[in-house]
Amino acid sequence: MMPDLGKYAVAVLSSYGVTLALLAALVALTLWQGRRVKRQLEEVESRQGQSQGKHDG
Amino acid sequence: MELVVNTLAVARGGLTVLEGVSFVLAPGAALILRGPNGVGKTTLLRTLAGLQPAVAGTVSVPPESLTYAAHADGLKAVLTVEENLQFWAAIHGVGGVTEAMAQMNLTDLRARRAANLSAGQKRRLGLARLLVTGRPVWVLDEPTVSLDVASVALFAGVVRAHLAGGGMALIATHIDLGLAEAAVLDLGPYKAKAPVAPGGFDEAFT
Amino acid sequence: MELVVNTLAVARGGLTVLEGVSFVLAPGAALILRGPNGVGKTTLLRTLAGLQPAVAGTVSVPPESLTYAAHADGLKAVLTVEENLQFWAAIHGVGGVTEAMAQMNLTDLRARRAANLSAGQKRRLGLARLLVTGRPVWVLDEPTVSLDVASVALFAGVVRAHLAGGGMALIATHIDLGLAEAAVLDLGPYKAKAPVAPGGFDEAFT
Amino acid sequence: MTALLIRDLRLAFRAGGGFGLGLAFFLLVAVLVPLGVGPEGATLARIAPGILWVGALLACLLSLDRIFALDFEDGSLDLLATSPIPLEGVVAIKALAHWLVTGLPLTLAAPVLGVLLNLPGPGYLWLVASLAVGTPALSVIGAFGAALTVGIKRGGLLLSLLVLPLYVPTLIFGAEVVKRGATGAGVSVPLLLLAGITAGAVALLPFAAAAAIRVNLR
Amino acid sequence: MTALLIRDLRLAFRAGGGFGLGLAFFLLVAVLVPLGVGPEGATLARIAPGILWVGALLACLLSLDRIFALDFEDGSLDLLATSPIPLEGVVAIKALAHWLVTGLPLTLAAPVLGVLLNLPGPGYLWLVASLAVGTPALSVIGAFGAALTVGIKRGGLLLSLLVLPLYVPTLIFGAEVVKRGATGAGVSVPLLLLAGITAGAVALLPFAAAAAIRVNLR
Amino acid sequence: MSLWEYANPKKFMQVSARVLPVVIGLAGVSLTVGLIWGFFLTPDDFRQGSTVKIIFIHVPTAMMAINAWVMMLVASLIWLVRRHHVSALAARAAAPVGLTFTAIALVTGAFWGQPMWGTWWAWDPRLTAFLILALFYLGYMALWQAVDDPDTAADLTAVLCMVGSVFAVLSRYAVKFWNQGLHQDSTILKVGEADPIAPAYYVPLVVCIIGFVLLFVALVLLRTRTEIRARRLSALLARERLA
Ligand code: HEM
Ligand SMILES: Nc1ncnc2c1ncn2[C@@H]1O[C@H](COP(=O)(O)OP(=O)(O)OP(=O)(O)O)[C@@H](O)[C@H]1O
Ligand SMILES: Nc1ncnc2c1ncn2[C@@H]1O[C@H](COP(=O)(O)OP(=O)(O)OP(=O)(O)O)[C@@H](O)[C@H]1O
Ligand SMILES: [Mg+2]
Ligand SMILES: [Mg+2]
Repeated sequence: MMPDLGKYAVAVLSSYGVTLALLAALVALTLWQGRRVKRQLEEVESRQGQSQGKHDG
Repeated sequence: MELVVNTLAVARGGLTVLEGVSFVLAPGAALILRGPNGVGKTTLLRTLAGLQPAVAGTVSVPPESLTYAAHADGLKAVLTVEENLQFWAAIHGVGGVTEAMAQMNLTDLRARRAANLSAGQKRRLGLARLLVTGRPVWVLDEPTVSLDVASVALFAGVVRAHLAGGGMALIATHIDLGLAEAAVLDLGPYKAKAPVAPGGFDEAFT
Repeated sequence: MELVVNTLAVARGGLTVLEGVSFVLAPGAALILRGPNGVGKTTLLRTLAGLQPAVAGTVSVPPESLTYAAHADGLKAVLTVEENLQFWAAIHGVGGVTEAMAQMNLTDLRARRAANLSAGQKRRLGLARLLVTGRPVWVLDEPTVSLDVASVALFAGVVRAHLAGGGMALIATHIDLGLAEAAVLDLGPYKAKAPVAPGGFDEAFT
Repeated sequence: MTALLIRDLRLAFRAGGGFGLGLAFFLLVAVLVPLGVGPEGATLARIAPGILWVGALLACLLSLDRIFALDFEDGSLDLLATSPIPLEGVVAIKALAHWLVTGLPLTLAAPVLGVLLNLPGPGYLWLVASLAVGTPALSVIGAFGAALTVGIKRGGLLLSLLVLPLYVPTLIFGAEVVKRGATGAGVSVPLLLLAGITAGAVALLPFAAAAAIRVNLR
Repeated sequence: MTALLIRDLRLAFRAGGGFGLGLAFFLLVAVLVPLGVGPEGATLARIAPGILWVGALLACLLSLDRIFALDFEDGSLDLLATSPIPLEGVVAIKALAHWLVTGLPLTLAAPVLGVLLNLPGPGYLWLVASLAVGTPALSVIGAFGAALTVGIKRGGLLLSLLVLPLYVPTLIFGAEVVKRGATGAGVSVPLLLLAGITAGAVALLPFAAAAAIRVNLR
Repeated sequence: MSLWEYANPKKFMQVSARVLPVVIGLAGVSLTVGLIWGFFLTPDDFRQGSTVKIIFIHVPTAMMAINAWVMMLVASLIWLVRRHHVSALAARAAAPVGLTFTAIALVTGAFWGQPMWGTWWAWDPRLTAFLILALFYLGYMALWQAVDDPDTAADLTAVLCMVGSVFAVLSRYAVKFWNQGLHQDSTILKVGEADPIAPAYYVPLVVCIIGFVLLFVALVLLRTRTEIRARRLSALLARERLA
């Protein structure tokens, strides 16, 4: 399955590796921040008892 | 030549703190703003001075007729009393430095560098600056902080003379200035009811 | 445990401004310093706090029993009200942050960053710091600047409670604090006669 | 306007005002680099144009936070903003004052430091010329950066971060002029580009800076 | 004491506190030098150790004025001086906080910047080692300089001027370690000297700095 | 109903909630297909060997790094002119995404440059402008961080964004201006001209480009939603304190 990358294997594999790692970090950060802020917001809204209905998405 | 404030609302830190403030200041009149700490006096005065935008309402005043004096006096520590005043006089294109020093009892200190003044002396210098702007409307935020009793009386006299010359003054203060003739506006009733964040961030997203 | 000041002379900018100041402050007592702008109140208080050396005379007070509060409050703009107080409490190894906030009416503002306080609110926070130092002698330079009437009364109450607990207070101020029981010392008479530079530079070169 | 210029110059020359310190920093960079890099003449001669320009740029950079921050802290900026002088004029004057206090002395002192770094003979003329043409851009760009960060306490490093990328083109062409000049090659293309950057910056950035100050004063 | 350390670190990490900006400046120097000097790999490799050390030193230098000046301006320093903590302890803690916020990140980031400057392979290890050993000295010496200039408004450049000469030995030995390391020569002598400087500075300078602060508070 | 209604936070939350799943799905599919196709199913180039596979990452991320800045510029201008808070927050939300793409393009370019040009890095005009763009991303984010007041921060960063656009433009067109340097000129858009890119690489490359565009859109939408919620959160907290 694995293609033969020849003498450039290191360059190609590290490129793909770094890319996937950076993208994964960015996505994880985005989701984590999103969850955290959403949770805090819901907490405050319920505390203030004024959230009219459920949140979208 | 009048300062007309009409249903003004002002915000600090993205929240409206005062709303519905209206008053008219005619030549020769002074208005004293009162209100507990944090009600929004400083915010209101900065808005009037044009340093920050109003949330709602209007301020109508001829351009370049206002001058503002706040806690920070705009003094340069390494310049002398006289040099400090001369600079502001030159910026506004008017003279009167010597008389201003005489009026605020600074003549003896004229060659002293501002860094070497006491808190009250600095304040007197900051107030003397008003006299060399040639502007008719004075907007003052707690002008008598650090002043002793004699200096407060001196300053009240200066304000009175300014009013007599057709000037106007808007003064936020917690202490009594001895300006009996001035009207008083208590800002307490104008406190914004439910402060609303701009941009619709306050309405619930259902 | 007494603060004894004996024929003290203090200098600012190389010139003696006050001389022959003597007083004793016993536990439970407060002393109010008065005097016109520039007489040397700030200089005197800084000398007592040990921040600058005296020209002549002595100050006798147990070590680490004084705390000083001046115009600059030592607040960090990016820390919240509570964090600011917690820091000073930790430095002095005492607790009481919550009570201090309650006493100075700051509980509602506890999570607000100091940068977002109004002038008077900042001042209240600066004064609340006194309560978390655990020090008996308070040396205060114009503590009520920017405070509204209600806050001045609140602060007078706090001082009174401190005195009742055996504390002492030395307060320089121009306005009336409503502390009727406190003794008043007018510094006017102690003004240095012919200001003399310390170190004998005045006589030497005849 | 002249009152403002005079005041700014006076403040710079009074004690603690910062005149001469930019120069001193420039000198120190010119001294430190041979210490760090080692004393071989050929290497030094090769890197001299670049290092001199980098040194001038850093010296400029370090004094930028004085342009507006002092006036902001003591309230003068509020008062200047409500004064009859347009804020764009204030920015331009302050950038000019900064140049007179920093860029001009650097330009004049550069040849001396060239000796320390073993700059080849023909380079001196072009060193002075390129600095004379390029340093005004440094001051104006710097004033823009200072205006952006004026409300931030000790924003010095943030200021550097914002301003340095903007300094890069000036640096590249300035150093290029000196490098070509030192080897006797033609310098007109980079010199013209340098002049173009300066002209563009002087014409446009005061407006952006005035807008940033207005925002920061709110 | 830990309360002070925690506060200083917290202040550094909050908005506008300056964490990461030293790093950014270091990056910028590493970027600017090739731009000014020109892109030939061999020249860059030769000067890389020196430039990296000069860059780290300047990045440190720029953040020095934050050590005491902010606390002086808002009155905290007066209050700390009258607090139960000895002033020497305050100085030491603040120098430590400065190192954690500046020196440590610089050390960790240096290898990446070595790439930009084409540093030869074996140099990387010694670059990190020399910075790890040398940057504490930079922070302590800097704290001393900051204490001397604490009363002066925006004394940043004066501070640089005072501190840079004191930084010279650190710079020389630090760069020497990297240079020798990059060429495979023995590094123990300069590394030991570097460690000696750090140990001496850490042991003595807090006392001098505390004395300077006491004088400046009068 | 005008277009501007989408700039209302509430409306934006509603619409983005509906659009997001679709965008995320499409982005996932096209990225998976494109990258797998590019990595496993393309032949080696006769000159570049297997390094040609880097093209499927390098080119889309480099393009999106520049496009992200352009998007931030547009959003900033909308904020400055119409003062719609959502657009300011969208610009803020896009910056970390753009920075990540820039970093990826830099790293993959460096890994590609080592075998192709014999060096990790060269100070060629396009590369230099691109590095400056990366620094601008850093400065932009640092400025947002450093300013407390959200409107002030939005205004200041918008001004900075306008100035930084010079370098976004340069990193795309510097090759044309100077006509020197190692890095190649645009070839992607010149299909049909002489020396076009071989179709065996072209098709998966286009799929990858589409994938990265969609990924960018998805991430920006997600992050903008977070920013909006954070603003609402701080507004509610402030109201609570003032009440
Ligand atoms: C660190 C080194 C590199 C950087 C910073 C870099 C940066 C860039 C940038 C900014 C673009 C332009 C994207 C656009 O205009 O939308 C680009 C495109 C491209 N790069 Fe690189 N690059 C690097 C190395 C390389 C190498 C070594 C190669 C191949 C030998 C390469 C091949 C390409 C190709 C084929 C394109 C597409 C050009 C087009 O058709 O628009 N790059 N790169
Ligand atoms: N960033 C912010 N976020 C929320 N509230 C803020 C912010 N900044 C200031 N405030 C609040 O805005 C209100 C108005 O402040 P302002 O300084 O105008 O009051 P003031 O009337 O001048 O008070 P003082 O008499 O104490 O000077 C205060 O309650 C203050 O706490
Ligand atoms: N460097 C200096 N050289 C000469 N005189 C100085 C110098 N610095 C301060 N002074 C003077 O020392 C005196 C004492 O100042 P101080 O600040 O102690 O006064 P104060 O009583 O606190 O006044 P205020 O009520 O205005 O705060 C003032 O008259 C001041 O002008
Ligand atoms: Mg106020
Ligand atoms: Mg005083």
